[in-house]
Amino acid sequence: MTPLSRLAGKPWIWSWIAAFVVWFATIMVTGGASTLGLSQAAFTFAAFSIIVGIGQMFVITLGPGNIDLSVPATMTLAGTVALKLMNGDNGMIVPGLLVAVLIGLAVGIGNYALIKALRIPPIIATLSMSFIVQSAAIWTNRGLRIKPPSFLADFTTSSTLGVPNVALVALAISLLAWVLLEKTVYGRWISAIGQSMAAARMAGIPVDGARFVTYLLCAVLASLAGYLLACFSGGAALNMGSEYLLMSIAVVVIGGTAVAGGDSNVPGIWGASLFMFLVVSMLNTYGIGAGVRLIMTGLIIISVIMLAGGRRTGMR
Amino acid sequence: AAMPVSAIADTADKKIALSNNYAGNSWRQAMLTSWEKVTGEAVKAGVVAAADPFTTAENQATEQAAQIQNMILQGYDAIVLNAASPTALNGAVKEACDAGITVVSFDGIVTEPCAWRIAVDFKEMGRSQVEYLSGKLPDGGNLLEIRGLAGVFVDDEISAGIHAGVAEFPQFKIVGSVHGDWAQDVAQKAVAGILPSLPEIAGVVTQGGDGYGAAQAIAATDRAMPVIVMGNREDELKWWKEQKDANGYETMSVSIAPGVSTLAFWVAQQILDGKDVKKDLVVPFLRIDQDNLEDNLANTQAGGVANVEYSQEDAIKVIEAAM
Amino acid sequence: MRLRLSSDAVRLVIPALSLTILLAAVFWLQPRAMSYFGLNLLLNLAVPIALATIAQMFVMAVNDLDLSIGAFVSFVACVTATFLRDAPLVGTLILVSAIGVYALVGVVIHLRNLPSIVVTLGMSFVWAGLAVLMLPAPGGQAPDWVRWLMTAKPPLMPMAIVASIIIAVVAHLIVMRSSLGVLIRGVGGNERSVERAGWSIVAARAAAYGLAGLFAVAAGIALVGLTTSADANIALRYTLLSIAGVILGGGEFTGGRVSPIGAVIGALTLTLAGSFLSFLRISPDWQIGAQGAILIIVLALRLLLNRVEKRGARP
Amino acid sequence: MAKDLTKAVIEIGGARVSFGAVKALDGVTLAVMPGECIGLVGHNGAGKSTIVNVINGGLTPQEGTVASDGERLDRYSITIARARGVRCVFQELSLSPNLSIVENTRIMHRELGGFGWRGRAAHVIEKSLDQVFPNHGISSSQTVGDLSIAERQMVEIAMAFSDAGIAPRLVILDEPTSSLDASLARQMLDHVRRFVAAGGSVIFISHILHEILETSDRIVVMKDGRVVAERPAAEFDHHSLVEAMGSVAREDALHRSARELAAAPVVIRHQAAGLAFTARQGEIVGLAGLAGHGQTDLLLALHASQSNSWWPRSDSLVTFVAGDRRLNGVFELWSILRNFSIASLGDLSRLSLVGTADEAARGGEWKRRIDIRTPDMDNAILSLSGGNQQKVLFARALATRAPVILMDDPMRGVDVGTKQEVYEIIRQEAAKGRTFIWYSTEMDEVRLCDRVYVFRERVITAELAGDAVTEANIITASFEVAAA
Ligand SMILES: Nc1ncnc2c1ncn2[C@@H]1O[C@H](COP(=O)(O)OP(=O)(O)OP(=O)(O)O)[C@@H](O)[C@H]1O
Ligand SMILES: Nc1ncnc2c1ncn2[C@@H]1O[C@H](COP(=O)(O)OP(=O)(O)OP(=O)(O)O)[C@@H](O)[C@H]1O
Ligand SMILES: [Mg+2]
Ligand SMILES: [Mg+2]
Repeated sequence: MTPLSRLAGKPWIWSWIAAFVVWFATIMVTGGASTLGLSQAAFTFAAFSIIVGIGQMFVITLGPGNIDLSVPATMTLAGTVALKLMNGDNGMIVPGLLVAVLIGLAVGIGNYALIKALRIPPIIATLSMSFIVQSAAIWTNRGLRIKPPSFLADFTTSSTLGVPNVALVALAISLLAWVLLEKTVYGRWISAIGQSMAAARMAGIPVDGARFVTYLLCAVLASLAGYLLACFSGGAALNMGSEYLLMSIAVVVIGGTAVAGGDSNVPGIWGASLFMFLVVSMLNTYGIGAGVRLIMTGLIIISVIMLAGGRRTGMR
Repeated sequence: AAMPVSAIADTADKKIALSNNYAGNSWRQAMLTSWEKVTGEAVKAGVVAAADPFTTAENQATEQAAQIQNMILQGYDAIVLNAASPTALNGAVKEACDAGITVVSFDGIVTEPCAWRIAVDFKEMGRSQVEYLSGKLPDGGNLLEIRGLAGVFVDDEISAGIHAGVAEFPQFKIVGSVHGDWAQDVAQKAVAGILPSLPEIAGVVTQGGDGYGAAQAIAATDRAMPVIVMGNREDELKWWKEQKDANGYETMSVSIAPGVSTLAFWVAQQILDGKDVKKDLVVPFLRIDQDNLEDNLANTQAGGVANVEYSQEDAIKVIEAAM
Repeated sequence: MRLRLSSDAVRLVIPALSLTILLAAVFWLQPRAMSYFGLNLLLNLAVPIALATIAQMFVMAVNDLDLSIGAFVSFVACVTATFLRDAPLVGTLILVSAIGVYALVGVVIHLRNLPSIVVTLGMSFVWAGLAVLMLPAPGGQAPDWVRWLMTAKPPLMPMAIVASIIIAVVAHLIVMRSSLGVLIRGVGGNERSVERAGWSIVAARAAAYGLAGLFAVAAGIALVGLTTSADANIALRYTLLSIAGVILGGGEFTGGRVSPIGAVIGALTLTLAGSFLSFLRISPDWQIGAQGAILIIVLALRLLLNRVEKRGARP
Repeated sequence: MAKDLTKAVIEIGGARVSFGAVKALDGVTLAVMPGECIGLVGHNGAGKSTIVNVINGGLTPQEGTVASDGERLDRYSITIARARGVRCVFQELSLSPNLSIVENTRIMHRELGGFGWRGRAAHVIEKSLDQVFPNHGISSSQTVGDLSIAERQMVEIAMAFSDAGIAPRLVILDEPTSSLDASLARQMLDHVRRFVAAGGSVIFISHILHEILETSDRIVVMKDGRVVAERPAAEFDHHSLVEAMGSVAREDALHRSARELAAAPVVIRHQAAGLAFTARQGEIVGLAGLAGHGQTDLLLALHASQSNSWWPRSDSLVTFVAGDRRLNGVFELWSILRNFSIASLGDLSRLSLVGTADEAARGGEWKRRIDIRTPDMDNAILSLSGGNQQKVLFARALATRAPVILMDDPMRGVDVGTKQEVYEIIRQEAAKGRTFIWYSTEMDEVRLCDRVYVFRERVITAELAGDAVTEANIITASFEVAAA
């Protein structure tokens, strides 16, 4: 196998190619003058999709039917409560972060409790949970926008050596996720569970423990993303997560993770997140109206998956 | 305020419901808060028997239609409605009218003829932004337009107004248009994505709720800050104030006041009271300028939206003005 | 021989019981609902949801998931309120080709062995874009015959119930009784063996998607009949609702286990749950949360009844 | 029949099939005459299932010809094969579990369509079931998913012999008896003889050699994708057949060594309805009785009682060897190595990071020990033949440190040579103190056990130990109602 054909066999390569093509088409409009600006913007905004996408990927790896629809509500609640607690005070950054993580943990526990104790299919369990979480967010401060502490606001909006700080955070999380998936026993477990829950149980895998941790992880990553996004955009809004519902799923599947579970990959999430941001930017840049823009977005998604398609069986 | 005795006599046993399709932003939350505050007092004073607010779980016309149908069953005498769609609720609204219920729509109005409409001239709201800019920037320049949610009536109206304004003042040119979905973070993201490819921008025309996001996105680059028309959110006003103090930044801010829900409440009460009210009423939008910025900022709740609440007298005035 | 409930029958008992309990609760809270007029108001918006749920069920029967149903129904609603009224021929042509596109999506998914979730996610953008192009702002008007159909007042039972029964029966005949239905469910149950028996899986999948398109078109038309006009976002939430409806009705994500009657019941249950909540008058802050709570309760009921059933099965 | 009896129903000439580097078929020629039963044997991965797939039209050989009734068929396919009366019972479940038996019949017989097909389909399958398995007790309206494995296999067999317009002429049975107990297998074999006597043809694949020897007219032995022997069945006996397959026959392997274990400590016990179940250290405990009478349930209960689904246990008491590998054995996306190591990751990891070098070394060791036929343990698990997949599951369990091994009829589809090796390993491990709890549908295996519990209607009705473990005793106990 030549290195090139080996590369072509990687499921994540297509999302990267797509992101690159779209990026190139966008910077060509200005003859390359927008290269740096666009790249920085892309990495900044992709970072949030990456963080929630990784959480969603872990859940999707658990097999058919596993999906977390409570991601947007969790982001909103974590952002709202953390910012309210910090109330713009730089000294409260750590407690704020802890509260965000705690909220993630609570939502994760709630989600898995519904799935396990009440046997509700995850898609409905997390949807129901998201309604409750959203209500809790409304109830806590009725949508008032509180400013983040100045240190956090500066940190999330600035760059280190030209790389946006949020992208660095996403990179660190991605590396951890990669190690977790590829190198640890836990990674093997969730991949096994995704392929066959019955077989995983008989092989002695603590199925409930592993699934529980996965739902926790997803919710905590969502709350972390909510915390960062609220600081980045200058305050939490009640609708700030809504975009990330479809986004978190889209970046996982476009990134080459098997929708049927058992096979996940981290690099693809980066490609897909960059792609999803860039495709909107490109169509906006070309001045394409909302209708045509939506159609093109859809067709591009389908083309990417067609190019990457023809996968192994059992991946539907 | 002293209530006219007749009003108490005629509507004291009437029940009014608020049908709301969305609660997910600060504007809607302010709208609900104003409603609760004003109607709470009215119920306590015995003007009406009940004024219950209802919000759908999702911002969808179908869900709101079901909500209205439920209100019919619950026996409300009037429904005050902020509609998800000007036309898609017509079926349900017609059913309500047929059941003898008074329907008053505001902000998001409905086209069904049997309902009352308290409308804001959204087109004018868009046009006035360009008009303002033409005063500030006589030489014109490039504009960036931030739109709302595609396919929604308000978005289309304001945008049409903006384009009409540009036709009126041809020194301006819209060089980019993005959808910010009326959300700060979405607007920020969309602006950041298109900004690198745009020429110099003289002004940003918006629909409300997205000015701060645009400012954030532009501040992240090394561009000069254009004139961004704001949308009455407290964080926008505060940012404007900071800029004004630092470098004399000038702009204006315009939006519909969330308290218009209370106007709709009083109008519904007046109709139930037997007043003859014209089907189409107009309320002015709430505009903040350079000189009244501080006053408005002081009156706006931290993190909230600049607001005006209406009293029964205000409503009567609006009704009579339309006659 | 001991009377043994088949697993299909059990699948149906549970949703039916949940619906009954919910209906009783609604009647108790709001006795006014217990009339011809009240039932119609309570349930008429369930008709398009039931149709969309059946559409989703066809796709789920072949182990796929359709994330584009909401956008597609919106698209159909836009076509109905514009072309189908002004130029019925063109409108019909558009709808027929839309069903064709649906079938084509099934073919593409099968031939290229693609994950249905991604393809239909992409298609949802396409349908939404077409709808926005057609109706940039809400508007249009329902054709008169559609309006007439949806507001008809049949004797004895309100239209909403008559329509639900017709939908359930027709879908049952197609899915559970016809050869095509068996083939579609067979593909969901064991694709390889259906192929080994000499059937064309592509054709089966195309048929499943085509039928889904057909029912989704009916959903869009019915919806416009109730709302009188359309907008590009009118039915976006049908995607999740339809999935929830299939599950509530005893269907499963994989294995071709679906129940059309259950799906219609599931759609009715979801609609009723919303009404039940408005009758409860919860504080506005928690109204959204209560929707989640009620979904949880209804599904927990399913578990409870499942338990009872299991205990009964093993003496 | 007016047809010329010398013309083969199906004739495969010089078929070659390779999957990548693996030559699954290396020039196989096989002719099936009307009125004969061909026994097809060979080690796991010899190519038996592949030739079956060629005959039923599911696989086009890269080289070679297919002819039928003296006529060469250039475009052979599943549809053509079925039209010519070729039917197949596959090892893996090939019914749709969500459909009823009647509906599955509809799927299998494309010609059944039209109004009122349900009645006709029910008639077709019931008639066939009654013929093959008299007193089967299966109702054709039942959903297949509600049937036991044995019942499903019965339905599949009946399906293959059923006639809904196109009469079956050649029925291929790929290990059809693997989940059937002796009496059901007997009924099926009798039906095969009746079918053949009436002029039909059968290809019968099995690793249970006495079934092959007594049922076939002609035996074809395959090895590494080639036919290595082809003679009338009468010319083979058990010994020579095993030799032809390339394994060394070890008569002694089928004898149980008498051991005294009454003093050994009890390691696991279980009380359900009927007699109590206990197993001692170093003991091989058999679970016998008719198929699907609760043996698997006991194994699952034992497993569930000893495992924690919330927290990993490094010192688990039990491990499990699946019999239904598609359902609860194999991880289909993974390599052989990963499939092998999943149960012993605790031993192979440090700080919960998997030591890949250790993993590969351990995998290589077991590949040798149990002879997994693959060039590379990193190949996909699905590239292995069914029997070899089963060996991987065996290795998975044996490589753990669990003292008790639960086996759910694990030798389904394992060839004779391998079986002998596995028996030997079990014996050695038991001698070292490991306990085996072994459900088997094969009498030969049950007889290897130190002690046997016999099940009937989900209840343990008898316990046989030592010299009492005989075929006669087991069969008697299987059909008797509990004496208690
Ligand atoms: N689809 C495939 N891809 C790769 N290799 C395959 C495939 N199918 C079969 N093989 C290989 O071809 C060879 C023959 O396999 P086959 O299934 O015919 O064996 P078999 O004789 O049926 O064995 P068993 O007794 O275990 O069922 C094996 O080495 C197997 O690994
Ligand atoms: N998806 C797949 N990818 C690769 N090879 C496969 C796949 N499915 C089946 N095979 C191979 O095809 C051959 C036939 O498979 P099948 O499951 O029918 O085996 P079998 O011989 O009937 O089962 P068993 O051997 O238990 O006796 C096997 O060699 C198997 O490895
Ligand atoms: Mg085989
Ligand atoms: Mg085999």
